[in-house]
Amino acid sequence: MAESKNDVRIGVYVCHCGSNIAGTVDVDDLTSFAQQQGSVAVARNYKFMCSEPGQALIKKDIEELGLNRVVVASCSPRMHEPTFRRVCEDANLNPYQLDMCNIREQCSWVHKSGATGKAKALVSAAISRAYYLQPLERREVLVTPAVLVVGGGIAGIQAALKVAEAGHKVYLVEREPSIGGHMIQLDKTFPTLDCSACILTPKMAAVKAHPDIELMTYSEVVDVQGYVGNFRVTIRRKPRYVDESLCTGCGICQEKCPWKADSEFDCGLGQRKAIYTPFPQAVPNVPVIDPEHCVYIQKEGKCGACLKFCERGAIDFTQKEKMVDVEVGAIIVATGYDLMDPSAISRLGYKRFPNVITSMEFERLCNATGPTGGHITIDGKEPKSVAIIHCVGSRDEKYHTYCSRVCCMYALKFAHLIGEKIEGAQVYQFYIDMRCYGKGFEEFYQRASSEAVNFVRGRPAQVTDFAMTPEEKGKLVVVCENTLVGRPVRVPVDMVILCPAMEPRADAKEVARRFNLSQSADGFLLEKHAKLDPVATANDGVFIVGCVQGPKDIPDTVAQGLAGAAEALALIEKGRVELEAATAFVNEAACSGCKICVSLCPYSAITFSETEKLSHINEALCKGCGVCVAACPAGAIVGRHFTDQQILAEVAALLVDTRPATVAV
Amino acid sequence: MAVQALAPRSEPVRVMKDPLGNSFEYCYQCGLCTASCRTAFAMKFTPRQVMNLLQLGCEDEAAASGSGMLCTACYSCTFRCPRGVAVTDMMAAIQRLNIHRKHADRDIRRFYLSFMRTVERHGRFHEIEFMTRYFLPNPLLLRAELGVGFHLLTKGKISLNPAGVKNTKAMAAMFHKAEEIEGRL
Amino acid sequence: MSYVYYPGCSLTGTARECEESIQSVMRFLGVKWTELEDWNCCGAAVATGVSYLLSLALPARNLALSEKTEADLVTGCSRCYLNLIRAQHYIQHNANLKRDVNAVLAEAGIQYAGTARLRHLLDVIINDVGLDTVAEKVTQPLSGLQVAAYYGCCQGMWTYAQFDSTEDPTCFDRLLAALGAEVVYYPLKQACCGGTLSMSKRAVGAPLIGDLLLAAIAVEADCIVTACPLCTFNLNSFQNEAGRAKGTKFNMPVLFVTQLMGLAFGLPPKTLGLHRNVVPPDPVYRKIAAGAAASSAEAVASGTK
Amino acid sequence: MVVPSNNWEPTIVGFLCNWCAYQGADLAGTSRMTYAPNVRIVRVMCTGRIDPTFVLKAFQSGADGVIVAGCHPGDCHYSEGNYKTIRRVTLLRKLLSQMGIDPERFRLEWVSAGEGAKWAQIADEMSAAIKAKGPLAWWETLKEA
Repeated sequence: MAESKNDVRIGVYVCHCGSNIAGTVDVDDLTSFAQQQGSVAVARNYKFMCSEPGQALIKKDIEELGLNRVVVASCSPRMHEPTFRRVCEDANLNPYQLDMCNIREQCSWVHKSGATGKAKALVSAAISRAYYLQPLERREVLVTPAVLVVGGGIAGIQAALKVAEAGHKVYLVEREPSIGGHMIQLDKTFPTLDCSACILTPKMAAVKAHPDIELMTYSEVVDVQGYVGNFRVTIRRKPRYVDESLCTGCGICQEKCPWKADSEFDCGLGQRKAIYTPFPQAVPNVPVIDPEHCVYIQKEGKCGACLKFCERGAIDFTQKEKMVDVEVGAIIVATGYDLMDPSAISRLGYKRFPNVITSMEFERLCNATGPTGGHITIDGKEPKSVAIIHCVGSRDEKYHTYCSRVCCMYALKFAHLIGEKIEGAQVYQFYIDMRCYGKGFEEFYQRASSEAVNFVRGRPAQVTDFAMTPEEKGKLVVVCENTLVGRPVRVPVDMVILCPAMEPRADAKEVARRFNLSQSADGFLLEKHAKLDPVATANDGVFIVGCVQGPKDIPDTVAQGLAGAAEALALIEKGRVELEAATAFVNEAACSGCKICVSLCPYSAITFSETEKLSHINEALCKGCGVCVAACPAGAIVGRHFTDQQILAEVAALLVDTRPATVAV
Repeated sequence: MAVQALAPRSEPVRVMKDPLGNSFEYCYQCGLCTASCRTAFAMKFTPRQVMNLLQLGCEDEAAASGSGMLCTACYSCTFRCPRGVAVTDMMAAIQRLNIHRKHADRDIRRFYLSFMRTVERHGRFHEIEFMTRYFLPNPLLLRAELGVGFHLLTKGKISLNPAGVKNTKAMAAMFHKAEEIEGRL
Repeated sequence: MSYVYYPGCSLTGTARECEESIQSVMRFLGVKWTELEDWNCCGAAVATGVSYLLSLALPARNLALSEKTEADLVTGCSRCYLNLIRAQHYIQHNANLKRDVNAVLAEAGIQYAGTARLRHLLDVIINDVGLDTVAEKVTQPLSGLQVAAYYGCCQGMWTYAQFDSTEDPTCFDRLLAALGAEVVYYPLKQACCGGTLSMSKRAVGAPLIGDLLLAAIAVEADCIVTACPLCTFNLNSFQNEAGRAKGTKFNMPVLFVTQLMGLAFGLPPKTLGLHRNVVPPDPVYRKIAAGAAASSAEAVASGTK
Repeated sequence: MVVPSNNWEPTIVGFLCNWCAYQGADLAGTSRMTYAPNVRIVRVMCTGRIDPTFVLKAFQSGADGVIVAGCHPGDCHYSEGNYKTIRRVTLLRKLLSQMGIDPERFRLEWVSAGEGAKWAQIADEMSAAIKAKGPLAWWETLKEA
């Protein structure tokens, strides 16, 4: 280091954060403690260091007192490191000469006593580290002007359309044969009761028609390499056995195919053929062949009805799985949710009694394109009384602690639809709390309340076919407490609709790993900040929108889709992205050529030169994890911004109060 | 009707803080416990209402209702509770309050205490001794049991002199120690 | 595998028929055990209502005694099992409780370490002996006999949690099917029988028993098979009272699980305590005999073909 | 020999990775969970950066215990840094026993960004465990040697 000891001038800034820090930590004591530390030129405290006057304070000191290191003791660096780095830059100080000391999230907020003592140790550590901080150079690279959207539900559709509207290339990848997601399965949407398909299909068609959107259905992302601005994504395209470029969507193949299977789209309530489009408005309107049920595939060449009847010759049994690589600057993950299988709660009788169904099954029964043509019937019988059980698997620590947010509202919608379709039907809502928090929701609740719906406040324990009275014979009996009266009740009905929890996709963990994201405790993917950064993630350039982040209704999902598009567009429109400055480099004089580092690097950023017998680090590829730094037996690799010197000084100072004063370490 | 002021919340009895699950504070009044309970129909306050009374500090009112005495400890409520409340243990706690604070119907109270007394004396249940203790103060009770008693006797299912534990003194000492540690509620 | 057997108070008294059948059947299956030396009452359903500490210390004494033997502690009574496992569980999760319980046990000169291995009779039969072995030993298949498998309450909740599903256990069904019986769908298989309320609060207890019997009749069961001595006692002893509560008359045979197993193994009814059942199991005998006759007739018929 | 006073509190150094454990600790803060103030955190980008000398330095400088906390195996922000940590920690434990430090004074934990409660629990448990063990005062040992 060129600076001599006297050249280092550190400014320490202790933030009160209102009473968030000052309420627990004695900020005056902390400031005078900081003032006494070596090389500290100035120590101050202020109500809100991140405010304009707070920032100005630091700027002024840098300029007037010639500070060349800044320590801000405030919130987590994850909150305001960018803010204070900018302050340094504005005052012509290299932003990497700043150290943040976390005395809020990891001190004042979590300790009732002993917070000031701990804060002193943390500040002393930060000062010691700051002493060794060095200016780093920020590098920029160009951003690939294309976006990958993963998941073709309403969130992904909305994001893809918006990015494409701005004139950028979008790759939209969907696992199923058609886009549309859960929303296309719904009948009506609350609280306005507009038809779900009617409002969604125009958007689906727009996706298909847009020249900048490359739609890849029946496909999955299998690998993601690279970093913000420059991702390289590998997509597996499963064989459809139908040539998309030749198929006209005439449907003759489906008509002629003799083999049937349960329709996934209709939740198994209806059937489809072995060659099928999941629903009439599918996008793309190109069928797929389900190899498990196709006799041509299973029995090597027997059948072939579709082959015979397709005039365009679009059927192609020679298709194989294909891997496609695309390059994008940003990724929007919109993989949605799964509906919980309520058979896990066996006492509610799902799968034991055919007339106990899930909410999604009811959506299909109610829908004019559904298996019953929109007639609410099971085995041809129309129910005269229906129980709707809320919170199945939600708000229950045995299953999911969270509230699924949409069930109260769609349960009200169901009651309305049943009332509309079945004359004189009795509907019972078994609820715990009615949560009607959105725009127009309470009004809808009011409307539904006037429509002869019976509200029973209580969580049912059981759906049974054991009749205790003649009225219960042949019925399903919902066993519950009417908690508002404080009396156990038995309600005999003809049909029970369960409102199962919206839960993380079964493969949420793999998705999180593939895109280098985290999951929150409930299993949904974790956003960067719950309030202020709701679609960004810890992995720069990857955004999460819709129910992959947590249960949401359609308006919220759409809003998030648009937010994800805005984030991706901001990145692409800027055209450049800053790379990690805290990379590693090899001190060639010390390198012994042992090659240990080469195999350790997860980014293959280290190469070994056989002629020089030295390792080299490609800093464009280095992410600064420091694995090689810790592993180098010669200590020849330096990890910028987290050097051995910096960390060891930090550790020693962190513990300065734990030893008797006489002990020199 | 007079509006009753709620009692200030007191420190709940120690044993309600159960190690297995959450205490009644966690209850959010969904009523799944009541719905799972086979005897709730006969209770003055359903299990859910008992949790609410405990939350509001009205444990005496909960105990006096006798609802706890109808709990069969089948554990359905505890196993199902979506908030992990150890409902069965809460019900047992008000059962104890009911018995020790003498809210209970004298016969039921005697049923519990006679049972425990025979166990204290012999280390095991002793039918004849229990029956003597239970029925003697109120022979009317016996009339209802004649049918069952007849069967039991004729089918050879009541032993007149069952075995007990070897060291009955040590058993009694255990009972005393428990009372010393716990105190009576 | 070595076992010590904890009979509990009911099995040595009011549920003597259960005990007799357990011993006969387990001997027949070749399971050897010794009785837990100097066992005491587990506190039944009563101790929790009198003393929290005793409700744990009483079963803990038995657990501590079994620890000395280093064998698996087996019990055939669901209430005993419940109390034992509850004590084990609570003490394991709370150091203060363990201290208090051991202070009580110290009065009897013993300590509970927490190493006891507790097993339910059904667990031993199904998982140690095995259903294949059980099926092999059947000499008198129960074909044609329609049985309602009544799991009982704490059975379903605590016991089955250890080796089967909590909410929807099936092991009992599988055991009875291995005997050749036809297990009918029994909607109240896990509904509580009312426990001691049959005695302490007859007006509440009797209708509960009535529902269990009505449900068995509704599904055309020839008998109810139980896995708990208290359920067996309640369902057998209070059919008159239950009948009055429900405005009907009941005569439903109720057999303890090992009683039915014994019949399928061809053991004499007397060794299974069947003569002590309050409701005589004669219809069950007749059904088994009819089933046997039918199947031998079938065998003859297929032989002549 | 350092004789602990009655109100002696242990000091523990936590090396937390930036992406999971450090965020988890932040979450404990935003959720206002309360835990023992004995753990002092050093942020590193990845637990793979942790050189065993950092841990020794901490003990030498007066720490009574050290926690290394990172992403769950398989969830590493840098793909596999934490696997390298696992390997390194095995050696480190041996080294610690050779140096006369009870290896239980060192812990490796996995804390995801969503596991604020887990972090608080670990901090409490570790503080209690180290408090029970008493002061390490390794510098004394070093002085004697």
